[in-house]
Amino acid sequence: MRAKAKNEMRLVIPSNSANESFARSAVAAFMAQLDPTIEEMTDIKTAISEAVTNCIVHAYRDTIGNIWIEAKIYDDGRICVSVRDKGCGIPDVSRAMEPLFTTGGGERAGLGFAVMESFTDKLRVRSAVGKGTTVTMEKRVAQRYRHDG
Amino acid sequence: MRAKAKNEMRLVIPSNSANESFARSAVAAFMAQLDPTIEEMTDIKTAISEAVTNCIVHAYRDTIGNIWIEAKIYDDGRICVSVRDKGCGIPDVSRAMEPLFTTGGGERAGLGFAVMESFTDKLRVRSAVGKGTTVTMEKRVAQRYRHDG
Amino acid sequence: MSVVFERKGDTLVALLSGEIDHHTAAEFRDSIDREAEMLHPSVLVLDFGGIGFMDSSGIGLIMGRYRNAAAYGGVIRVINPSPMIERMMKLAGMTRLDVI
Amino acid sequence: MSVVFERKGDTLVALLSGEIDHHTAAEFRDSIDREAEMLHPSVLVLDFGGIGFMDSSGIGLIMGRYRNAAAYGGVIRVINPSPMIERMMKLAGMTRLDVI
Ligand SMILES: Nc1ncnc2c1ncn2[C@@H]1O[C@H](COP(=O)(O)OP(=O)(O)O)[C@@H](O)[C@H]1O
Ligand SMILES: Nc1ncnc2c1ncn2[C@@H]1O[C@H](COP(=O)(O)OP(=O)(O)O)[C@@H](O)[C@H]1O
Repeated sequence: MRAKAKNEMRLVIPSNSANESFARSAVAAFMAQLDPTIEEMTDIKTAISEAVTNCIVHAYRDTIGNIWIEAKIYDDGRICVSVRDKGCGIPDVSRAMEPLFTTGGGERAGLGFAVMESFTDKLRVRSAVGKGTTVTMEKRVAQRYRHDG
Repeated sequence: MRAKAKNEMRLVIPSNSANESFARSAVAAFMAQLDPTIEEMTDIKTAISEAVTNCIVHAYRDTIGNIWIEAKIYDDGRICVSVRDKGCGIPDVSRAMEPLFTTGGGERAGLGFAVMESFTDKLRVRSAVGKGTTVTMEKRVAQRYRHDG
Repeated sequence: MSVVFERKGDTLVALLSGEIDHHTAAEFRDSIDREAEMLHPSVLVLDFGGIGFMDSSGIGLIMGRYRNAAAYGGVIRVINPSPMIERMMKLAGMTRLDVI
Repeated sequence: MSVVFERKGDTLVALLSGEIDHHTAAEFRDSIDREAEMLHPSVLVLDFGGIGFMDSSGIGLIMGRYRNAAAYGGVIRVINPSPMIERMMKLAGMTRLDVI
């Protein structure tokens, strides 16, 4: 049985690259309720930054579309974040997830998925060509003693 | 004619009081693109805090419901924020907006609307009993010279 | 949020730190009332020097403590409000209250 | 974001500050390339000491500068990466690149 979320948020933003920093700040502010370490916070911020950048750079390459971000936190210290676009989709997900694979040209490192995988505990990618992509990430934040319950 | 928004965001959160600080941080992070002064930032944060608190304390008094927050920024430096609930609604809006009027008991000051009015440039309240309330606020941020356009 | 108390004779000073909104106001209220109920100080000083953000819930917090103190014959004083908090207190007409 | 340049003989040091993501990487790239095109330094040092946040766009930034430098016979060096940035560089297999 799945635990009930203690809190959640849904955020919709257009795929302006200026929103990369906003998106990771918003998720970090939401995550603050779990009282994470700076490092846990940075891990999540980095993973979100990768997922949101992929919507901007790949999913909506020459257009502007919406990005949906959902975050849930659980009593056991887990945070679950999904980043969804209705962009071009990924024809071969397992190939796309290989480190250094990129269709983004010389300034992309092809490391977005590798970073998401390495900086979170669980990564799931669902994509359909012409329909869009949803990336779901989960991370457990170490539970520390909290004086105010 | 109305200017087109330069950027926008939509946020949905449940009416947990823990989300008061998240909501104002998220709007502040979004607003950072306008390069506001600390004081302009604090004004907006305070106004958002009032509007979101009203959803939690009044609209959904003994229940948990969703709060919708929309923010838009414009090239001329305006930020426009709306906070919407599907809660109990306000029977007499102009009475509710009088300073010190409250139905919230001894720990509420009855100053929420007065603060929103005083800390922003424009305030509009639309409400229907049993349907909910939408508060819309607008503020102009002083345009300063920006070296990176 | 946190509250640190200091007793000086018949005066109780509560040093408030953090942000005051409706969520945290409940925590500030509980911890101030617990201490004030025990001591019934003739002057309760609320020191806002450590408050980085406050919405009108902070005014409700002050008014509630004012009423409680009045009930046992005490008074309250507000010290070190930021310009922002002063502006909020003016909106509340609080120059008339016994708060500096 | 900002980049401050310092010339030491045939070496160009670029001191980067701010956060690196895809949005700001374009600005970092433009300002570094403008300077490097003019000078064709034999060593281009990218100083990451002032970078508070970086995602994989920062690796793209390094790789792009590496290729550009190689094209005119220069090399690049990365200095002062935070532990976070080092971790990212390891993910990219960057111990093999001529970057410390
Ligand atoms: N949201 C997306 N929509 C469409 N394609 C995507 C999306 N995310 C990733 N991709 C594809 O997967 C490839 C690898 O992505 P990633 O590992 O993040 O590296 P990079 O972003 O540097 O290319 C991208 O180059 C692109 O082809
Ligand atoms: N979103 C809302 N839904 C229902 N009633 C509301 C809402 N916002 C405000 N009100 C009503 O308006 C009154 C005045 O609100 P306000 O000026 O914010 O002061 P306070 O929140 O301290 O009561 C509230 O006491 C309540 O009766």
